Amino acid sequence: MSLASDAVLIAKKDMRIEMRSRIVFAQVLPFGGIVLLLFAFALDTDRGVLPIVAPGLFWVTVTLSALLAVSRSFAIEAEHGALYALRLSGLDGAAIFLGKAAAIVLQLLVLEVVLATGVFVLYDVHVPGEAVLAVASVAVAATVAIAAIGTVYGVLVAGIRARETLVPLLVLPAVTPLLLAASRSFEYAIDNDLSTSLRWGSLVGVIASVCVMVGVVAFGPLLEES
Amino acid sequence: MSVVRLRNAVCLLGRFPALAGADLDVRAGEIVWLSGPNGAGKTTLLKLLAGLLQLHRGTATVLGIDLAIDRHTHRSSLAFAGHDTFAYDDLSVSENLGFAARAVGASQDAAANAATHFGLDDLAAVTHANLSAGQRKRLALAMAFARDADLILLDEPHAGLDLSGRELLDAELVRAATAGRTVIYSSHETDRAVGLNARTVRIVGGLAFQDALAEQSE
Amino acid sequence: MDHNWGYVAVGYVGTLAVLGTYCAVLISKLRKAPTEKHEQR
Amino acid sequence: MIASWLWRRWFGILTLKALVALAVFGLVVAPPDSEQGDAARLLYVHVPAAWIAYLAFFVTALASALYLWPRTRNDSWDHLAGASAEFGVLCTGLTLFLGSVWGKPIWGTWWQWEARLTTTAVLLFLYLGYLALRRLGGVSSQRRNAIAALIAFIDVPIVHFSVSWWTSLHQQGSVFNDKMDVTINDGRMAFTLWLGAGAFTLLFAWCCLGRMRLLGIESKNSELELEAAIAQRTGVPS
Repeated sequence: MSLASDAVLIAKKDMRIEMRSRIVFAQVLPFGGIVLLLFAFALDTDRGVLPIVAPGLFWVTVTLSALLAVSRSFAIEAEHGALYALRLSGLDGAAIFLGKAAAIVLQLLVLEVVLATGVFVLYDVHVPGEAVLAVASVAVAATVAIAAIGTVYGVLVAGIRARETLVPLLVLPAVTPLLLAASRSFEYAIDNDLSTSLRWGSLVGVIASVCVMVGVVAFGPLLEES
Repeated sequence: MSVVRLRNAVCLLGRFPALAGADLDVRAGEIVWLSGPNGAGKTTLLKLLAGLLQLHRGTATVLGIDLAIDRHTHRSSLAFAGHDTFAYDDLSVSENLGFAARAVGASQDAAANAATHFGLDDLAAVTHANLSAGQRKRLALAMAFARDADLILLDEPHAGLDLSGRELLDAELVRAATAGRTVIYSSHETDRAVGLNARTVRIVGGLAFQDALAEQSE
Repeated sequence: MDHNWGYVAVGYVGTLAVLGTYCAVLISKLRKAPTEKHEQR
Repeated sequence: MIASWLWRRWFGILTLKALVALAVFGLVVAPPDSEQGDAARLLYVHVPAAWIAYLAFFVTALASALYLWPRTRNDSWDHLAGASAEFGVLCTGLTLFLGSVWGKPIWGTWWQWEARLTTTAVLLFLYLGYLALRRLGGVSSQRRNAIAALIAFIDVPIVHFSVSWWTSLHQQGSVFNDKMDVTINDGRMAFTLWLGAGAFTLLFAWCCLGRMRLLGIESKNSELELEAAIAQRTGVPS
């Protein structure tokens, strides 16, 4: 079997489990929503501040939700020892990585659409029409990067006790450059400065490709140590 | 032909020598029963043979592959069922079987046959979470047997199975052995081994004590 | 410029405290470690 | 390959002398800066600490790579990676502390979202995570830890680049003097800075060797414990 079809097999399996259990959609999505609300409370109802900081708050919310999605993605593998079966299956580590990351990307994209709607309504943000495409593609690239980083660290700690507390400590510093770039790109897009937005967007793209490459190389060996 | 050859194999769980210098020889087509008290090292031995644990010291050759160097290559020719079912709670019996078969490159026919052999046909649409312990065991065994493997490693496969389940399992074990496959299983059920004509290896204190008769015949 | 000496003092003393503590712990652990006994055995 | 106890005592004394000399030169011999006055004396510890922080993380990555490479696989590399990362985190924290203490009189604030400062702060958390991972151990944790160290190291230039791009875009119009650079126009200042770099490098080497020795003893002891555990386990077969 090829790398792509193996990755699709894993991604389909994860998505099917999600469609049955609805853990991410029924638990992580509301979590993201309440975080958006809490930010508004924390910054008071000073409506002048919220539109300015909205891109950063959006990406922080996505990152926090992504931590939960990653932990869920590896919880289903750990529950009845399925990681052993994956190791024994002979599937390429790269395929397993791509499949699991792809499933997380899909889940996060759905979550982002809902959260973005929330940001428009609650934070009074306007995205200029011509910037929508740029914002969407940067969002996809950033989501790929977050999912890739999360998947690598997820398998890194899969065999360790106290993994729930370790994942955030490992993932959050690693995603800081991404958060920075994606937030700036969104900010400039909202300010209708498309060229600066796309410069930051291309940095997001570069980071995403590095993260995917690291995952493809490192996931297999890390799976062995889990 | 020797399928398994262990010499002075030491395998650690943390800092504990779960296997403390075990010697073991298994020939092709044999059914080997690992007996012994809890904590003797049976599970560790099976996991070591599957390449899931690192060999700390000694030598281990499985299906002609030196496990100290390569813990991957032989995996494509072995089946393993452990205490965990390796299944996903939210997937049904047929989905779990289908995924397991695809992941190891086996055909869907093989998965369907394995389901039939373990009496799972009526449960195809039931999710793993809703199965009883015995039904989960059958599913785990069917997932292992769906693979066309030369070496079948089973950790307490009889535990939790009812009488009909045990008979289905034993029939599969005999069939596998007559087809030239090698079976190594651990069990606390003394009476099952007799019907299988299995060779007994006692595991005690991290060491393997092979059947005296078998050693003489070597 | 006199008031700057306060910051300088805090910086140097802080550095000394951090590095000194680390080295002190390291030395005491090395002293306690039963190396030679094992090596002779 | 680990140096003898005698050599390290001699080495330790040399390190101590260098550090004392640094304090004397930094606090007394070097003249105050023409613009910053005596606050510039923090340069002689701040810059060496930052230099060692980066060097230490480089050494961690190098040792991890050497551990992963099958031909050079040796537990000593794993020990070096851990020892170096530990001292690196210490120096990163120290760099941030000294930067803060220096920033207060010069910028008028404890913290400035300045590129090097921000990068260093992210690095601190990146490697705190690595140390937390190391603490947990596990059956075959060395390979896992080595991979984690390499991933963290790949992140360093990405963090640095994005942070400096960010700060350079935002700092125009800053009310603060965003330069912490001191003009080194005096031979005594230059010498003190080099002395600082040298003394900290010596200290880094000494601490790494000591920590490696400690880790080596620990792993040797656990090997002996394993021997005893095997004897105990196999000595009483029923």
